[in-house]
Amino acid sequence: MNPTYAHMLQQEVPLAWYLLLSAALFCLGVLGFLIKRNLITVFMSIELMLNGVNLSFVTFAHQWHAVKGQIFVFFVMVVAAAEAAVGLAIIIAIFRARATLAVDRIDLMKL
Amino acid sequence: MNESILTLILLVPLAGAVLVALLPDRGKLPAWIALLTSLVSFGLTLHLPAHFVLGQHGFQFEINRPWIENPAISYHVGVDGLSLWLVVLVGLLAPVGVLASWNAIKERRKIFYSLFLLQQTAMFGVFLSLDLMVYYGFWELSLVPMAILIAMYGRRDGPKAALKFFLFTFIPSAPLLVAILWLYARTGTFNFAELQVLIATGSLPAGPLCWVALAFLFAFAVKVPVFPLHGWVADTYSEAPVALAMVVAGKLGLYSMLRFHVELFPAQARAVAPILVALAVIGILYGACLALVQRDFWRLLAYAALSHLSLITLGIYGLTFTGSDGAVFQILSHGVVDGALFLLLGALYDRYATSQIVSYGGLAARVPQTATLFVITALAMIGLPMLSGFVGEFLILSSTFTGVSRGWAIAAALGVILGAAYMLWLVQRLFYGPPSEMALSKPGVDLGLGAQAMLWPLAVLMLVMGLAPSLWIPTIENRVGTPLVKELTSLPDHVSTLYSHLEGLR
Amino acid sequence: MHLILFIVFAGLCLAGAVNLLLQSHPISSALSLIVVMVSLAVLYLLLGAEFLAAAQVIVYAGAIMVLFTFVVMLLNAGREERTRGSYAARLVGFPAVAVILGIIATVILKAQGLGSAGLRDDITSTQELSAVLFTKLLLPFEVTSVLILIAILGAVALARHGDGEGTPGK
Amino acid sequence: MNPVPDIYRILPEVILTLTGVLVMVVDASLPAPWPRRSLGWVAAIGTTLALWASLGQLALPVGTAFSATVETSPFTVFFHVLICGIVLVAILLALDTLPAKSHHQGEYYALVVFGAVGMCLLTSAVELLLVFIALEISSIATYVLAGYRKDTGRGPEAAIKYFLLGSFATAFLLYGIALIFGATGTTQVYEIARAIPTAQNHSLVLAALALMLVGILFKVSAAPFHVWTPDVYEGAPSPVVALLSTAPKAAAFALLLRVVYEVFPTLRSLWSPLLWGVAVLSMTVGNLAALRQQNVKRMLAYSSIAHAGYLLAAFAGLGSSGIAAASFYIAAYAAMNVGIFAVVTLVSGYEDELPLIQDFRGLIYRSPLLGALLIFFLASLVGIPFTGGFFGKFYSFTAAVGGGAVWLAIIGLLNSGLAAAYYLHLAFAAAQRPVESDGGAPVLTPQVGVAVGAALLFAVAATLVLGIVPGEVLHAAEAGAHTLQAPPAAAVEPGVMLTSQPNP
Amino acid sequence: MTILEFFLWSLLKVVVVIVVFLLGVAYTVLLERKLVGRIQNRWGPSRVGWFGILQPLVDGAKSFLKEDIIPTGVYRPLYILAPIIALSCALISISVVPFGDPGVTGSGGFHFFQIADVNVGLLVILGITSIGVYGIALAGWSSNNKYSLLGSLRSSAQLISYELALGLSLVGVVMRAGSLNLRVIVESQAHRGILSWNLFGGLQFVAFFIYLMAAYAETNRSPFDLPEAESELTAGYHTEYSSMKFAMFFMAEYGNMITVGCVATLLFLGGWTSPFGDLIHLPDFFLVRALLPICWFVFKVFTFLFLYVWVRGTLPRFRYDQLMNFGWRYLMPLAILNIVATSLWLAYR
Repeated sequence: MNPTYAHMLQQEVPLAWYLLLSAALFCLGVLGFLIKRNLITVFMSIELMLNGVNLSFVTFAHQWHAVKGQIFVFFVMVVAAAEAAVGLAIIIAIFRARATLAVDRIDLMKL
Repeated sequence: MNESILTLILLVPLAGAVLVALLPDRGKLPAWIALLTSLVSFGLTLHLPAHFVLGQHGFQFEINRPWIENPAISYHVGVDGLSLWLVVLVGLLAPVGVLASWNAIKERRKIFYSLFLLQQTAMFGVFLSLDLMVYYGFWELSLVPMAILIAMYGRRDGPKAALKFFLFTFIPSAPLLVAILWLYARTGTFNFAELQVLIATGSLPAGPLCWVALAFLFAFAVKVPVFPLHGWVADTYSEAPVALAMVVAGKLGLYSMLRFHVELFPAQARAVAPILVALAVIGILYGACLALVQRDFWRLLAYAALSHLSLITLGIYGLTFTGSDGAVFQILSHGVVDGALFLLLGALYDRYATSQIVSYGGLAARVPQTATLFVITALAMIGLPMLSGFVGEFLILSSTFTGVSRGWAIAAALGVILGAAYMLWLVQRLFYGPPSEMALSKPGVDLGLGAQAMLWPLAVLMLVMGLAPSLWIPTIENRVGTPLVKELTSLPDHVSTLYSHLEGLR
Repeated sequence: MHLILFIVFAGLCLAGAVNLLLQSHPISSALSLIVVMVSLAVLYLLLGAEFLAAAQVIVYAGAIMVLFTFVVMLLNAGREERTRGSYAARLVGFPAVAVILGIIATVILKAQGLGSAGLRDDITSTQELSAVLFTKLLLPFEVTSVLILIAILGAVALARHGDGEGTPGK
Repeated sequence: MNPVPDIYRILPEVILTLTGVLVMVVDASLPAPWPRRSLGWVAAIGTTLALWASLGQLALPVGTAFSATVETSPFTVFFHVLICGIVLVAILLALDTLPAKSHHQGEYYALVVFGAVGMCLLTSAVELLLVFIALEISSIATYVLAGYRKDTGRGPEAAIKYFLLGSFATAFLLYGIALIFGATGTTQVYEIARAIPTAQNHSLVLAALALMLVGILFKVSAAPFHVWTPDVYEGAPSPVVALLSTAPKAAAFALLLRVVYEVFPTLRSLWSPLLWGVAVLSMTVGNLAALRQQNVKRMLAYSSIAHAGYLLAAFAGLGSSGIAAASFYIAAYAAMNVGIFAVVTLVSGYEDELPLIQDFRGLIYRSPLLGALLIFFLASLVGIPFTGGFFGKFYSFTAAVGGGAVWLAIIGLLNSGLAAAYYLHLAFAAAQRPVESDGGAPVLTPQVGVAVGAALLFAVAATLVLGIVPGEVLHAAEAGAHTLQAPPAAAVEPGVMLTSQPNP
Repeated sequence: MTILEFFLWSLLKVVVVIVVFLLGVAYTVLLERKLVGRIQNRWGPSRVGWFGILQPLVDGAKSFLKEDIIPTGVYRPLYILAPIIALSCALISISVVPFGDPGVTGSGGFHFFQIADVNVGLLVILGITSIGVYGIALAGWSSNNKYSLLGSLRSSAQLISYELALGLSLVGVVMRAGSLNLRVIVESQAHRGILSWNLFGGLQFVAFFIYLMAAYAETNRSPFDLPEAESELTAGYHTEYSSMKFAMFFMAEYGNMITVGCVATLLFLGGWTSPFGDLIHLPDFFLVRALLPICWFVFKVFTFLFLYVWVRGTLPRFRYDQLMNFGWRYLMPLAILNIVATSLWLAYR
């Protein structure tokens, strides 16, 4: 890379910031899981959590120069895809049976 | 034979139970198998007194085989004077119980007899096992068939009574198990004899040991039951099938108290003895009073049992040598007498399908055999001299009088008198006086041959026990805990006089 | 440069995530999530995970979220209703989440030797990635096939109509 | 070098996978109207083979394969055999109870078998990546199975609850893994264990432990992470519940054992009180809630939460005694729980026609065999001696007392006394004389077929064996416990380590 | 080269490429209309300018000037966002395409003929293409019209399904080149001209066939143009769109076609390299070195586009279930087989 503009690229970001961002995403996901009232958005919140975790993995992979962290993320993606397929299939099944996606209406079985 | 006899005693009813379970439920087939099995096992139990060596210290017919390595549980069984006759008693009551249910149980005979025999096994197990875990196992196991049968054949609300019975006896066994586990964690053994020595030599911390002993006592006290813990008794007695009730009543708890509380934790037992004596006396009076006012004869019997069992508890926790002799003897006597009473009342219940005392009256003329036997049994229960109840009661009361406290002894004697009152009143209300409507409306069918074949021998046994207690007493004294108990209290003179008198009867 | 990019995309990320929670329409939430994912892809790039960045876009944004929007569209899910339950969840949820966040943040801020990331850091090449993937982590990779198989199988089994139903839906 | 070919170390998984593929392919290629029932037998045979193969693994020296991602040891074999056994029974159960006209049978068996692959791998994985994937395999399989009764509305509902909460938990587990990776730079279990004492950021390790525990405790449905259990058990078809209340739980407990005893043994002072609390909470909450249930499956669901509590009590045990006790308990729990759900399946029917406790009234009169079995399994759940349940609790609490947690044992045993109340409520309802005038409602008399008979026989035999001669199984559990305690020193060749020191 | 110069140069590249690309789009439309006209034995546009050469410009002006109708009942934000997504995705993906010989560089290794040289260029294209789905999906959904929704559902399903086959068909090529970098992939087929092209020398004709099919489906082109099947769905997802928004979809579609053509060229047809390879030595002028590859590239792309139009003019439309079956049951397994075969072959070599 050309040294003349290299200095502009020197500014570095502490990895802790990335980790904080990841924690924030994770917690927002948890929050979403708790407060969202639509099955699909609840599921999305879980995806958000997973994304938060992924960022942690990548950051740590960067810190340790360990490729494993990145591969882990790759697998998480695969798993998330599989989960999405199954989860959405379940959601469709629910919709067929109950014609609603509201969390509070999914209450056939309560005390 | 001597080595494997205890194993055989345990296995025969179990094998019978499995056999009954596997064969088809056709007609009286299960009943026949059960009868056969119980007779065989009774025969086997008779082997024990026949070959019991008097004067030999320690357990006899002992088997000690490792079963599970970790924790070190071993199949350790054996008998001494304490358990010997109890085993025989259980053996004796088994065929009686089968016969008692011969006609009373009409459906699902297979399950009934299978569970009955399982119950038999569990009871043998309790009396025989000398490994704390094995003992605990049989102790818990003895609950199950009883509870299920109460639920299945309960007279009115079986499940409720069964649940009550089960929970009352099961929950206290939780601390018992923890206590056993604690002992194991401290000593590394479940062996009764080893533990006895370890505890006696004071190698365990006293503070926790006190709690451990209490946990043991608590479990047994509920099972006996001792006064404030008797909530389950009335329901269980009035719901349980006759055969079960007569087999189980009281024996397990009392035996356990003697063996696993007094013998295992003598010091701790001494510490709590005064309280128990007090509770026992209260139990005697309370039971007797309640029995007086019952309208249902099963419940009356239940409270009578509470009263009698409390008396035995008094004998045990008087911690006198004679007292515990009397207690053991009284357990045997009560087993026989109570059994007979259950049979007779069961017969009445079968005929007339009610347990309300009011409905009866003036039956003596219609069912003379029943009446006669009932009177004999009632007298035995009251403790009429020459009958079995007398010996035990006398030993207990006198030892309490001399060795513990006169006040308690007098109070207990009062309870015994009350006992005479309710029993005789019951006899009067059932069999004498003007015949009731029900007695008139139904044909008076007297005892069948089978019932007679059971009851007369029992009656004779009551007589023999009353006349010749010395047939039993020496063996009973030949028990492991004896020296330990002896140290606690020296024999007062007049008791030894009485004792020699009893000896002389032989 | 790195700093600027980080701030921009981290901000986008957070904004997207918050928007996901605030939007009441599932499809808006889904779009917010896509924004989060794409911004994350950029962040991965900043951390030198080039392959992952691409995979993030393809798999997450391009496949998973398409599936989500697809289902939202298919079921025509409307706005979510706010109910008592959700308020209760908020009552418990906010403090709980705040605690979790607080703990993790403290842990991260206390952590030492985390280092930093700059534009001149090495980029992990796909070769390096696959070298580890196909040697050290061969078994997990192979096992993933079972995972995918099971997902397909499951999705088919669930999405198919039940045995008794001749007609779709009710 | 490792003289054992790597494939031997995953042979059971391979066999299961092949079975699953075979079932799937045959199912897809059969014409639609053909019955699929025989596929169940294929699956059963495959599972049996896998079970046999796992037993064969005992002959292998303890060690890892595939670059230290998977391990074979008595510990893994114990759980493999257990899981294969459960799956076998579940398949046999399904053979007779799935609706005959179902075209989904092939998928069902394939899912069960594939799920078993995940569960087995979960117990033998020593690489957190593999752990994660295996966990997902087993979870996804069970999510789908839980929603198998699509036409009732309850099925999908159970599935979605299970799915959402399960994924939620997985995210926590995953975050924990991420943090432990951040603290140590690796995800290999032994390497982590070695690196933790010298880890620079100890607080990261602590956070990781906490998050991983949350994730795993969700999976084993311990309170306060149990909310999904009752709904899922109620909504899922009973044959599935027989499976999902035992096998995935067993696998998750194996994972928990591995995590706490092998990854974080140095943090014992931290997780031990934590699990103490969870254990007490689980048993108490489970039992109290179960007391007021009218639905049998819900009741059993709460009971399974309570059992998770008893099981967690074993974790108070020091060293290998705790592990052995926990392993044994899992086996005992699995045997009786599979058994009772098999009975419930037969009595309630696949569609849960008779779900309530009062519907079980007089069962012993309707069908003596089922009634007796129900009572037998309930007795085992109560913890009556000479049944597996007794020794399970016994070992668990022995371990707890041995580890100094006397109060835990007392609370546990009192709880089991409390639990007796609701178990016996059901047992006595079954023993009670049936009401004569039932209003003409047709009461089904369940038929016990060959497959179900075999399944019940297995369950009864296992429960009895564990209750009367637990020695052998306990030996196996102890052998496993010892291997879990001592991580093989040369698990990874140092030259191949891909991790390096962190940035200065 | 300073950072400022770098930015300026890059900006210039972007502007030029976009302008050329859009022109390309416009004339692809013309090409299609003319060709289809010929195939159907008519003239096609011929009035505006010489042979209708100004037709695209007029069309553009027309759509620009028409009234922009936003129907009531649409979900406005997404309705407006959708065409923007569609078009920008179509435009962005061209950014990693090397359209000339990258050996010709400026000072500091500056590439003239590629906006960005990314190591995972191929993945970038795939990624952006996959994002493009949103444009269509959201358009259909936000229009609040049944036809639109059905069209967009069909379209999304179709895109998701064929993306798999598309991606898998490229794996063989990637394996051969050992890289995801488009430049490297092209260079790996440079030397023996047509013989080293992946299509022929690389024995990837099966992959090419799969790619072709999947590409048609991905761009919603005939014979897979179900999402906009007029006879069933009016105009599919863009039924409710008019004027410039409609034009944006239009441009996106043709832009995608060009991108797909570019990828095909790069991956299978040797990119900018001459089909004669090293056989013919060209004079070493800078202009020749710089421009001739671009010509080759453009020629190949237009050949590919010609194929598109030819197919459209010839083949009837699939039915929806046939479409899905074809994708999942034939193309997918075939692609996997191709991967297996290629890897075996590579291992054997």
